[in-house]
Amino acid sequence: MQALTSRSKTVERKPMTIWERLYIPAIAKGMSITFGHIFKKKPTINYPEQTRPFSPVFRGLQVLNRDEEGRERCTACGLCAVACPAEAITMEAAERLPGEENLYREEKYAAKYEINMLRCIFCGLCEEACPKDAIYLSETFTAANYSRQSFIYGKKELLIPHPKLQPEAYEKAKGQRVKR
Amino acid sequence: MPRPVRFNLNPQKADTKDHISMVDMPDGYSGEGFFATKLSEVVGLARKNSLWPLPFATSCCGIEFMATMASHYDFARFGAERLGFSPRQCDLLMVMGTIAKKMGPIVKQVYLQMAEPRWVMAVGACASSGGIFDSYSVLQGIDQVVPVDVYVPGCPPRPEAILDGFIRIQDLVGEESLRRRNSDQYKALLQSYGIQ
Amino acid sequence: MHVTLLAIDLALVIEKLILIAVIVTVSLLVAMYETYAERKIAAFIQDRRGPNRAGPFGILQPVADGLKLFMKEEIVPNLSNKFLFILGPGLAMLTAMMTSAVIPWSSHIELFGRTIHLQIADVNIGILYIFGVVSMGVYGVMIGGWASNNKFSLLAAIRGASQIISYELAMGISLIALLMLTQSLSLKTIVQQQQDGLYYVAYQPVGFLIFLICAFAECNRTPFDLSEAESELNFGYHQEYSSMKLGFYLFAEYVNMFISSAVMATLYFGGYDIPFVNDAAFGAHYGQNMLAILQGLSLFLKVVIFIFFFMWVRWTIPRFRYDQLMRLGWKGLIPLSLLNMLITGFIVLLRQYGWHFS
Amino acid sequence: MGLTNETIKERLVQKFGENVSNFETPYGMLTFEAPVQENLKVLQFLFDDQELRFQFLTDLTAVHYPNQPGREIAVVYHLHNLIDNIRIRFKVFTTVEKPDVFTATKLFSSANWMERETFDFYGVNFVGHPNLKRILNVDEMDYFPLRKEYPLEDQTRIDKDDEMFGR
Amino acid sequence: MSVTHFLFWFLSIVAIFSAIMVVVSKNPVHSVLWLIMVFFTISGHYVLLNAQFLAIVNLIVYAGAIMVLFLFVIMLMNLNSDTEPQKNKWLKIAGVIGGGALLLVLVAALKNADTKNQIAQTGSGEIGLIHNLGIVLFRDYALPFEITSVLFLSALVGAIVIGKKE
Amino acid sequence: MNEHQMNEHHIKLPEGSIEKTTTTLNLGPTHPATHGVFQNILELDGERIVSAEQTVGYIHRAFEKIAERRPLYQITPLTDRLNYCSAPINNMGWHMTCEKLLGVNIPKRVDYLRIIIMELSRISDHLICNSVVGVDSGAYTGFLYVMQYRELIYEIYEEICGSRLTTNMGRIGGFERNFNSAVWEKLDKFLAEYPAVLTEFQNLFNRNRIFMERTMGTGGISAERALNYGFTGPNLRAAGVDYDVRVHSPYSSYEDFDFKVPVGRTGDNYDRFMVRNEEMWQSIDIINQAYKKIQEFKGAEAEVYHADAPEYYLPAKEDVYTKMEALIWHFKIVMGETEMTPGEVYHSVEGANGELGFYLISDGGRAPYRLHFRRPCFIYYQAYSELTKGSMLSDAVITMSSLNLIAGEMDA
Amino acid sequence: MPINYYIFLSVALFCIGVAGVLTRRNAIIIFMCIELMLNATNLLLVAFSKMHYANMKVMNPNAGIDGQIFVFFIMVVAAAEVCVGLAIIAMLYRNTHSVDVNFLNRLKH
Repeated sequence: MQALTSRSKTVERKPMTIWERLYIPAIAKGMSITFGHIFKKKPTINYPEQTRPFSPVFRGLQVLNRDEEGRERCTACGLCAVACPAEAITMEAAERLPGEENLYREEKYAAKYEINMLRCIFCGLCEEACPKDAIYLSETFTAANYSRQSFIYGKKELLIPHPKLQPEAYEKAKGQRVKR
Repeated sequence: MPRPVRFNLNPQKADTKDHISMVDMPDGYSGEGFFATKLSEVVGLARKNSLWPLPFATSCCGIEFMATMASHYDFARFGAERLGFSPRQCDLLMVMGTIAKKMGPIVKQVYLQMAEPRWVMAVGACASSGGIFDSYSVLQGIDQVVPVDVYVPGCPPRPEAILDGFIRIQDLVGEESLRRRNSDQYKALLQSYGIQ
Repeated sequence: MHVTLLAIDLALVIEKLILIAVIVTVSLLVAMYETYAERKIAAFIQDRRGPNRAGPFGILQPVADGLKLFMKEEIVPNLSNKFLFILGPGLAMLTAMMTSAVIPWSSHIELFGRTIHLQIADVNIGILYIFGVVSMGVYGVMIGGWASNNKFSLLAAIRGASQIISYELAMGISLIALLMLTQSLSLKTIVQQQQDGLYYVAYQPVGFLIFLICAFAECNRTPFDLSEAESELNFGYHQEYSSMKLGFYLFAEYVNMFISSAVMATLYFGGYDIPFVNDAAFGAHYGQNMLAILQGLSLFLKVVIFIFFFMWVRWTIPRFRYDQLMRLGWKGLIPLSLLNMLITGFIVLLRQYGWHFS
Repeated sequence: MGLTNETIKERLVQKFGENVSNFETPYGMLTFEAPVQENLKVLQFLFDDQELRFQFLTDLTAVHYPNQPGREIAVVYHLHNLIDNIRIRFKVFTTVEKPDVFTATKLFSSANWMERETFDFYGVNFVGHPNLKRILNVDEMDYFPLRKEYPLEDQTRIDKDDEMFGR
Repeated sequence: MSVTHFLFWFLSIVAIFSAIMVVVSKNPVHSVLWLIMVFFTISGHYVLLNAQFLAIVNLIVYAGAIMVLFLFVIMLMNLNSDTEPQKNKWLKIAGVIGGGALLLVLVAALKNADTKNQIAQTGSGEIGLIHNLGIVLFRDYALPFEITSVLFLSALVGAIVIGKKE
Repeated sequence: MNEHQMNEHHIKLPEGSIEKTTTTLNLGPTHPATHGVFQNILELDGERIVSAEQTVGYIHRAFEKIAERRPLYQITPLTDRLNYCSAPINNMGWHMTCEKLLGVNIPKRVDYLRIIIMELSRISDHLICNSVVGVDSGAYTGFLYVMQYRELIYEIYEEICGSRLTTNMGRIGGFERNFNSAVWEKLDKFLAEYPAVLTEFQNLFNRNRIFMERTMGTGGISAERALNYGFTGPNLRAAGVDYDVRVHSPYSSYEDFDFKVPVGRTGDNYDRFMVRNEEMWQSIDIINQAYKKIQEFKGAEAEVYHADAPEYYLPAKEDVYTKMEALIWHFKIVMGETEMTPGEVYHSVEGANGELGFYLISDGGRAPYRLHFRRPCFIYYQAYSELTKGSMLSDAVITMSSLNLIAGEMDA
Repeated sequence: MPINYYIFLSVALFCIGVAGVLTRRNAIIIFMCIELMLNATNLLLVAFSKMHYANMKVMNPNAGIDGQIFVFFIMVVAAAEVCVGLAIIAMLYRNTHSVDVNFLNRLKH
């Protein structure tokens, strides 16, 4: 086959020298490499006790957002459900009744909002699709569990702590952001 | 866009009580008795620290499992070493990745060849539920062919999530009574999958 | 000096029985902790931490494994020959343990007015005995692999058997060269000969190397682990085994490793001799029992070093292919050991005729 | 680079005349079609011709156009001339009732599995193929899943109505 | 009964039983294993007779090498009890009777031989030890020893030539 | 059964039938050597392979059918799962295909950012492949050494897109966010530390006689056969053909970079191994060049991370909340109702194991009319039986891993 | 031990071997029975050598050693014989797919 480009570079393929045919040198070299590693610092993370910081943009468990006054931001427009490639999101919209203005930010809200965490592929498209800053993915992964039912996360599991009513939990959920 | 909070504080708590139904006490007896309970506990402790996994890794999750085994996460810390592809020798079937309909019978076959006690962990969206692949060729969750003990969501789950699922399995193993595998519920469970 | 096998003396029987029990227990314990060491060394070599959750630093890991294996379901495949299937691991374990009989674990201790030799049997054919038992070791692999009624197992059994037989030859010939120097087959004598002068490894470096390589092959360790190559044959001959039968196979491998390390230490590295110390003088000063304990520890240390070496090699180099393995055995090691034997014989002859080096 | 889309077109027309038609160059790639019986002749010509030398089969697939009666299934070949570095696309159309196309396995070993895949998906019957059977799907499957009339999901599925919601 | 006697009887009974099992086992692999058992017991007898070198060589050569070869061949041919060729029942009985008759004749012939007071010395005697055997072997029997190596070589060549595929 | 019949039974065998002298060995689908899921039915004569028959499709997931139901931006999760070892290359390839169809012009800086990502994922893919060759030849340790540095690559991905393996990275028109300082720091760390590790890895294997003998002369293929079998990528280059999509049809400004195309001579496992190693070195080189070029951008240009294509690229979140026009675009894009150009387009990128092609037919609808992936693995795996014929069982295992077969890509 | 014991044991083993040769049709088993017979002889030889030794040791410390040397040579011959014999059986098996001696008697087929 003729050369197609002028950039080719043939890789090394020397025949073995007599020295190399003895097996010993390469083995000794390899063994010195592996022996050196015994004394190296181990990069292992002792997982349950130690954790590794996730990146600030990590796409983990979904969270439903509230605004500063603790009202749910979701208006049940359905864009997240449309954008979801796994079709894992379902919601039922409801009209806000008078007197619920402190609960919901817009006139419409999601009466039921469920994400099937087993279907979800954590692609982040729902977060991108949301025009109301109502859903985003947090820096934590979804915990494993024993039954399929427990993976249907409803509003109870998804909503963040109320900034006014549960300030400590809210602060905790904010976490200590490491300055980069 | 910065996120207002980083972690959700009310995720589902996994409780082994949801899963294992302990053998009901027979009438007139008060449980397994002290010695048997202690034995159960010790054996549970031994088993949970020596779960040899059979990685049934078909796709992406298998690559993430490699990361779990590798130096950064070191699966071996939990005693889960000696990955074997021989079902006879393994305790934990870790199904990682999409199981197509063509593959389904093979998963079942592998499960059947495993020696009791055996556990199954469905890692990743595809193995647990089919994930995005709601198509003509993909099995929608391996629990259609084998009973699953722990589901690990994520596509693929991070190594931390796989380890988390593994710890859930360990909890389960540690609490399991020695009698469970002979109980009628367990037999009924297997029966529902057409096993035995 | 040889102890007649049939001179029955009740105290001697009890003494030997206790010794056997102790040695078997120690071998099993060592094998148990070899599994732990294997995991830990692998972990350290691979920048990991290894098992650390069962007990402090994971030292209860082997116990957990053992208990789990005991409590696991026994599966005997339907089609296989049940008797042979069960016999296989038993044979493997038996032959692995039998070798320990002739190894001198230390000199003697004096207890209750008796002189107790820390060796089960000082037969004057010690090396031949080891050789005989090792040649028997192939049955565990063969029968287990065949009875599993599985093509992978069968392939592994055939690979393993032919490998062990082939490497036995080179091993034997390399030993002959050693025997020319020692002029005795008794391991105890060989150790005693090394107490004063140099270790035999200094006289027989090539022979030692060949013996070492063959020991790797006989123990089925990487790079000769073709019969249980997990990436090709999926654990090979013990693929169909579950529960404690599998445990026996795994244990047998580690016991084998322990025993062959002990043999190598005995033959080439002075056995229980404490290096750089005049043992006799030491014994005179501190008492025989103290000396015996230290000597036992010295042998143990040598064994540990060998075991570490076994593991170190395992986690470093790739394994051979079947034909390359055979080529190395037949075309590499056997001619080399023959040459070694001839040269040794030549030198021994020269020395007999009064010619000395320098 | 001497070879251009125009020269290829000229050579083809010169050789096959009316039989090659519908020349287009969408996004710079010469595309043309030929009658279904002629496909092997065209491929052979493209392969053997000293000037054209399209000796690398990049891709082979099919497309289903249910709205074009008589030309429902298009088999698309992507060919590559590695020396002059030029790609062409070549299509043949066939009917859905009798989707017989001559196999290119004699010319390209790589066509073997690609044709099997195409058969698996669209039921294109590659005449002369050494081993034309399903490759990706189970052998028992009795329809050609990528044809437009078949839905994405398996119709025999009963697990749709389990407790899993969302569909 | 001394320990020696006890061991002798034990080994003899095991030997005969195993030998019978070699003949009657349906499965060739079982036969091989029983034969190995016979070799072990015979080695035990050698040890009793203080022929230690022969005892161990018997194990190495027979149990360690020859029987492995047998096992190897059987495994390669995948012989088991199903593929075992069976002889006619009458022929079998004839075979057993033939063997038995031979036994009878030999026993009868040897019964009166003048061996009553002869004993085979067990437990002691230096001739079975490797040192003595070696000296005799390499001094008096040096030529036969060398000839055996030629025999081996020819056997090796023969086996390779026969075993080679065309 | 009388005597006569019995004799008959035994005499019958040899006369008529030619006895079978080979053994059938079923490798897979759960065999450790078939890392993903495929099955090889080997006919063995002793340890020699007489013939091999491959079965694929054990994780067929109907990508092409699913793609016909999804708007363009939702296809990225699918391409992620094609070759999951180097998901970003697939993502970028798909986005470039869409951009080609829609006629979006990409700024240079985005091109360079893409090149960094693509070369990183090429490294991570080759690294897995080569270390797995090591694992399959029995040396597990080298695998874990290099895996630590793959973890670094994953951290870089995570900083860019928030995910490790199936990244869903990039958007039509560019990236979803600019690279932050953590990315550059980690990239610096990677570039500084990785060469030493790669050298160490090579020292463990390259000149080790055991490894050389295991790989040299096994699984070889000539250039002609390789081309006929549709080999591309490192496997073709190992056979001696210097075909590289990055050089032949440069995309994403690869023409601005100076790099070599490593080729082998015999196409055997050793050549494949060496070509992959060399490609990793070249990739490091390319990343370094791209890094330099990116640092040359100044001012507003240095912040560009997506094309100016409001029809296809989602507007910034702040604008969505405040500006009506942005909200409309946002809705249109998410619902998949933007204008699609009808037409057909073939675009290929140099995937980690060959020419990864996207054949996209659009009829102007929301989703592709037809999307076909040219999946290199699928095409060259059919040569496996030819590659292994006459070699030994152990060679077959190594050949399988050195071909870098990714089941997800193969079975679509 | 009285030499009689050894004689009768050897004879018994030998006759079992003979019976085996006569009753079995599997060439390999027959071969094994021959080995059994050889071993019976070996045992007898060793016993005789020790008998000789017991009688003559005063005169000749090496009395009877020839018997053991003989056993050694028998083993050598047996090993060589097995080597060739098994090769022949394997070859016959390859050609005829049987190890049945009743079938193997037709050397041409």
